[in-house]
Amino acid sequence: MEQYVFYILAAIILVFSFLTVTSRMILRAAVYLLFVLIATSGIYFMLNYNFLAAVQLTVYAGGIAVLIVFSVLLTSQLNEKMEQVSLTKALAGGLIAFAGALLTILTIVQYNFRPNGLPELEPSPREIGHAMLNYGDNGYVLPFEVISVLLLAAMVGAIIIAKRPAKLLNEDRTIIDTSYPSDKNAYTSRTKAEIDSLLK
Amino acid sequence: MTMDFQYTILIPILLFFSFVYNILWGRTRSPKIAGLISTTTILIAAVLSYYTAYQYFFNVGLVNGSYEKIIAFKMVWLHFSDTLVVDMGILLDPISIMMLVVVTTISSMVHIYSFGYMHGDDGFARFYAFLSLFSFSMLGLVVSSNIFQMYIFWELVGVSSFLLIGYYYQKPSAVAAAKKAFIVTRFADLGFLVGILLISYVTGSLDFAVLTDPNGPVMLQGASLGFMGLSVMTWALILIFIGGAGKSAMFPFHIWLPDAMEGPTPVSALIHAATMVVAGVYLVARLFPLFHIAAPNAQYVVLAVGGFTSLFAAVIAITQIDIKRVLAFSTLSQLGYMMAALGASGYGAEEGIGYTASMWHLFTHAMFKALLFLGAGSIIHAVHSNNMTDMGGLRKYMPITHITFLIGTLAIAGIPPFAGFFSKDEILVALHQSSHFWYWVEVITAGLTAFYMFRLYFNVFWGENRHYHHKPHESSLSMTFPLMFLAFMAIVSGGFFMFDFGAFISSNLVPYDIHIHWDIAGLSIFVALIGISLAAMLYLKPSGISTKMATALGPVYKATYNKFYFDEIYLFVTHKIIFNLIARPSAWFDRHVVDGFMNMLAWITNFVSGSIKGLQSGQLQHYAMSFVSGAVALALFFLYFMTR
Amino acid sequence: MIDGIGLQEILIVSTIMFFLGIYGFFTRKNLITILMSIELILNSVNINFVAFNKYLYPNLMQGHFFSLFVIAIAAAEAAVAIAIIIDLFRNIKTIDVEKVSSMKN
Amino acid sequence: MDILSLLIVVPVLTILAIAFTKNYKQVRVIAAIGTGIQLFQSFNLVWQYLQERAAGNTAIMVFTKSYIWFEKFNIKYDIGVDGISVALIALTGIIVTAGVYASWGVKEQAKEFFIWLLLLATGVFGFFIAIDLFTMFVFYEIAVIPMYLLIGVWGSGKKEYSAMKLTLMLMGASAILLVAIIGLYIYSNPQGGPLTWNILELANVTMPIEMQRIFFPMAFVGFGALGALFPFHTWSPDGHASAPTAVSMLHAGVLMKLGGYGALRIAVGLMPEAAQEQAWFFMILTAFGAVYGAFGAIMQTDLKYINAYSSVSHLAMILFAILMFNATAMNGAVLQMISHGFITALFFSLIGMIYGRTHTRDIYKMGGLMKVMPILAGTYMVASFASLGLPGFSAFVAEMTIFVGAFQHPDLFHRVATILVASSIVVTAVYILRAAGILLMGPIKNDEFKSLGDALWYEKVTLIVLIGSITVMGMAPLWLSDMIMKSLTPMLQGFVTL
Repeated sequence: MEQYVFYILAAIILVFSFLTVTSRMILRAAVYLLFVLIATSGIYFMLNYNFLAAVQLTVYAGGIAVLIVFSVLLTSQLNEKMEQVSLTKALAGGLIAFAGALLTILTIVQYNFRPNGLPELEPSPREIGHAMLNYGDNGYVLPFEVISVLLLAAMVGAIIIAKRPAKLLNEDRTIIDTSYPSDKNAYTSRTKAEIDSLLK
Repeated sequence: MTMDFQYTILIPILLFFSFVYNILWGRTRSPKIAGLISTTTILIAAVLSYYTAYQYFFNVGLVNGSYEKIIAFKMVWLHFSDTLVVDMGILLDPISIMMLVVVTTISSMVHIYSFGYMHGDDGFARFYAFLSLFSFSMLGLVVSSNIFQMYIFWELVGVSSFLLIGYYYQKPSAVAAAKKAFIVTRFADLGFLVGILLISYVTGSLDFAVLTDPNGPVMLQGASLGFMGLSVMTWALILIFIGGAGKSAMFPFHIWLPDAMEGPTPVSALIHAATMVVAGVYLVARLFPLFHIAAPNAQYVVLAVGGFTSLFAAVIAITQIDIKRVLAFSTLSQLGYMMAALGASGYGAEEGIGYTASMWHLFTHAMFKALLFLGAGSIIHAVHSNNMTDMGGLRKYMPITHITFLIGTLAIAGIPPFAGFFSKDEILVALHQSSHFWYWVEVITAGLTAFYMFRLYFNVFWGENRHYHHKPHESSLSMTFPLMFLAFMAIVSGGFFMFDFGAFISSNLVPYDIHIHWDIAGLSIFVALIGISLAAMLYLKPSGISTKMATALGPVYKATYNKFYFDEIYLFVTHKIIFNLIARPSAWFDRHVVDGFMNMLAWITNFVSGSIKGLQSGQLQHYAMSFVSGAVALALFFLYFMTR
Repeated sequence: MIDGIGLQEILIVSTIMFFLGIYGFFTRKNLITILMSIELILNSVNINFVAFNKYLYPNLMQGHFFSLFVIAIAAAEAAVAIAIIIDLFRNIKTIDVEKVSSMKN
Repeated sequence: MDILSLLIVVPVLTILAIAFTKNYKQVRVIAAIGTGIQLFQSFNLVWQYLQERAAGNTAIMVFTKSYIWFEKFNIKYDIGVDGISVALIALTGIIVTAGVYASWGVKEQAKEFFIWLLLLATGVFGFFIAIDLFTMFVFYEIAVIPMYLLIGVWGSGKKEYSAMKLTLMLMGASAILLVAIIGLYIYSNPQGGPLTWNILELANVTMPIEMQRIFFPMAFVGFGALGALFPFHTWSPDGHASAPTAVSMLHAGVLMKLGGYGALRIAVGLMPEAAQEQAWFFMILTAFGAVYGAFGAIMQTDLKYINAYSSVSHLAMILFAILMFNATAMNGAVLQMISHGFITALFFSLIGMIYGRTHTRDIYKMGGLMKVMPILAGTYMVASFASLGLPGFSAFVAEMTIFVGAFQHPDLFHRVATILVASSIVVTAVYILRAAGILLMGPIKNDEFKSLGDALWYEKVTLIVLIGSITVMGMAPLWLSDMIMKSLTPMLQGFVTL
């Protein structure tokens, strides 16, 4: 039974992963990503890591995915299809990805994994909390603190970046060469037309 | 008896100071002062030269039957190596003393003359400065004790000549003539220089005392080594003669001299008639023992070039109408005589008559040719034209100029008792002894000389009276005095020294008696008289015969008038061949091939960097692709190739 | 442990997911979609951590905690990245990665 | 402080003083004072040197000092001078002084200009006093680098292109040179033991001939490129044409001499066997270069190009003479370095002054300048005569010494090449007189030129200093020639007897 559930989850993950990276509608891609993330949490559930699965659902599927959807809404025309990926690029990327995947899978298949066979540990949220704030063996207080500082920094950074006023919106300033003295054409290979098209 | 001649150093040095003063301060002071300083110094130099001549010939006199070579002063100027030393010295021997006298005399006269001739000219001070420079260099040249010293002053007279020809620097033709003179002589000087190098290599010495010692080892050195059938010494001397030929405007370097007449007339008299142009003759005379003993072939070259030039120039002179050019070609012709005489001379007292004759002719020629040029200057000053077609009947207006000019003309034509007769006679004697072919060439030339000189004389002073803008008048005393003085010299320098010149100058320094060979002299007088009467017939009274003859001769006349197109040939060679076929391509080659190669390297670098710059596109995805593919490739490599 | 499913199956799934993310990273032009690809990659890594922990070292918790931290970092990263993207969009009206090259030149 | 180090310290102090000035007037006064002291020091050095020799000091280098500054590779601040370097130091002192007066009119960014100029001078002085190869190389680079800025910023015409070309070619050459120097260092002690950069010690070491064959051409080309060795000379016409006056003067007058000096002292001096073996090849290049440069100059219309090509021709003679391996020719080479330094500096300063007035360097646009500016034109005439090797000026002495020396070579091929090189003096006369004739003589072509003024006081200082040097050296060359000759003798012992 569990076996089939896993296969279903795996299929969801793979199919929607594929759609995420190929869909030309950006909002759909975001939704497909959400499905992948949810399916992943399903795998965590199956592995009996319930807390992790919950975190995955709340933070990833709930937070990040929503964040992405938001930013999509802020920056993109929703009913507009993204332009077709150029064939060479798709081929090159596909080839490299395929080669990498093939190599990795071959290695995985050939490798003989040996479990250590010790009794399984089923972490309860309580134990996890203890381990998180423990500074002895199997304690993770240091990474925990580091992560909290990182989160703080990220938060501050995100706010500052997002709050910065738009620098150039008037037409006579170029987007590229604000720091150069006078002759902008001397320093950039862009034509006026290109710059204009960028400004549009 | 020895004598202290150290004071002779003053002769050139004074002039040098005069030059320095005039060039630095002359412009800002009154021009009179510049002229006075120059003239005074040259007069002092002249007096010192006469005194030296007197002391040398009469007080020191003969030692063991011959004149001594006295080194009056010597100072090391530069060490090339232990043996090759350039000295600055003063060598006194008969010919250098004679040259001292000639140069200072003519130069003094020209200095005085120029007071009148150059009066009111803008560059009066500059003119006198250059005259001083020239006199300094020329005197330095004649007293050289070292062949390299001679080369140094040789170049300096060249540059003074350049400066004086280009004196009217705003006139393009004068500038062109100056450049031409300098470059042609410089080209010839290259021969001189290479000759000096060869001599220094073969003999290891630059000192005249060593080089001209007839019993010294030098005479044998270099005889054995050969190149193209001639010994190295022969080559060296031919090259040195090329230098001399350049300065003396021998064929084929003659082209600069007629153009050099663009300079002021006193300059033509001083430099391009009397002194500088004889430097080549003097050089050959200075090295005469070497020519005669070590390289007879080279001496024959001297004879041939001299003989040919004298005839060639005389032929051209017949057709010229610019009076200064006629005189220039006659100078060429007379220089040819001197060269030919040296070429024909033997070594020794009696055999060396050609040597004596050449020097004697140098002396007399300096006097009468300076006279003729200064007379021409006087005429030009009065008429404001150089062309004899603008002149005629001037004898009435300018009596002194007329008489002195006539004396000069008679002297050059070789009519006794004027100076030219005696010296030319000795030259013909020498040629008669040596080579009949060149003897006859020179006899014909003597006739031509008489003809073209009297053509000039009759055209200017007789013939029909032209219409002048204002009435010509006799020149001032400062100009006529030198004329009279030189006319006096043109009379006495021949006959007066008649039986004495050999007593002063001979090829081996041993005095001997010379006497007139009436058989030869008679012929030359006869030929000269024919020339004169022919000229009188054609030009004394206006007649159409000469123009008829010119038209009858047609192309020959035209070719002669155009100096046989030598200028055009040279122009073709320099402009078409050297400029267009060598210089322009090499400039192009440098800019496009050599520099192009360097630019190509730069371009390749630029191109390559431009191409690889694409790799650094700044596109994250490109980097990521490279990174991942690299990682995959590495993994592949380590997993499947390293392990097996 | 999932019955009937070995470690290798899970790893294969995560590998494919990983390289799909890589493919997306290579080919996408829109910055947000690139961000999504990165999330895919991080997610696949998380699965790996968890799977290894569960199958090979069931008595330990390292993989589990690593996954937690990765999730936290991913959240932070997403926040900052989206802030940058929005700022960029406000400034130059595009989030096309090929056109955002003002650091160049 | 010893007498030699002061030669570096004074310009550095001058630079520091200039850094604290407020306007261009202060700058140039301080620069003039600094270079004045430097000039005095240079002459004093010559005097002290002659005293030292007169007192019987027969060491190869005198006033030697040695401080180690990079112990690991035994790099020392080794200084010392012999007759050759003393003469070149005097040359540098004179030209730097003249250069400062020639750039009296620089007002834009004067502070930076003089700082770079003096830094360049510092490098040159350092190069001439150093006898440690590495230290020498460092000073060499110090001298070359400011060139880029001086041309690129204060130049005219295609200045960026020229500056870049000059710098790249010289840097390329110095890269090759560095390899050769390191080669010399590595093979400096065949028996094992400590290695050395010191020229005096290296002179006593015989490098294996196979190695010499590799390193000699590198060193010769490396220095030769700076000395305008054909075909590595093409930076020079462009560079000179674009450079400001004082920079052209310093560059052609002094910096290019570094090439000849290095080729003499390092390439030929330290690797004599290979030098003799390969001389024929470089001799062809240099002999060709001498004639070719002269022909190249005939067709130029830009005054600076004429002079640059003339430099190519004259500098080729230096390298040519160095390859003759006899004392006279080498003496001539050193004399030519000095002489050409003065003459070309004079030329470039005159061209700068004329250009400053007429705003053109095309000779066909000018004419009759003699009438308008007699002093400048007269000086130009003097410079022309000096350049075409007229007696009484320095070039004559130098060229004749080269020709006479080279012609004493026993090999016929060498003598024929000498004649070829000597023939270039005729071509020189052609292009020099052509330029002078068109420029100075004839009618005045442009009415605007009639109002132009003659030389100003500071320009006269430049001209008098340079003409004085040229004529003094041209009229009384004996002491200089002998001083150099004595210093060449120890170097020549390295050669196989010819």
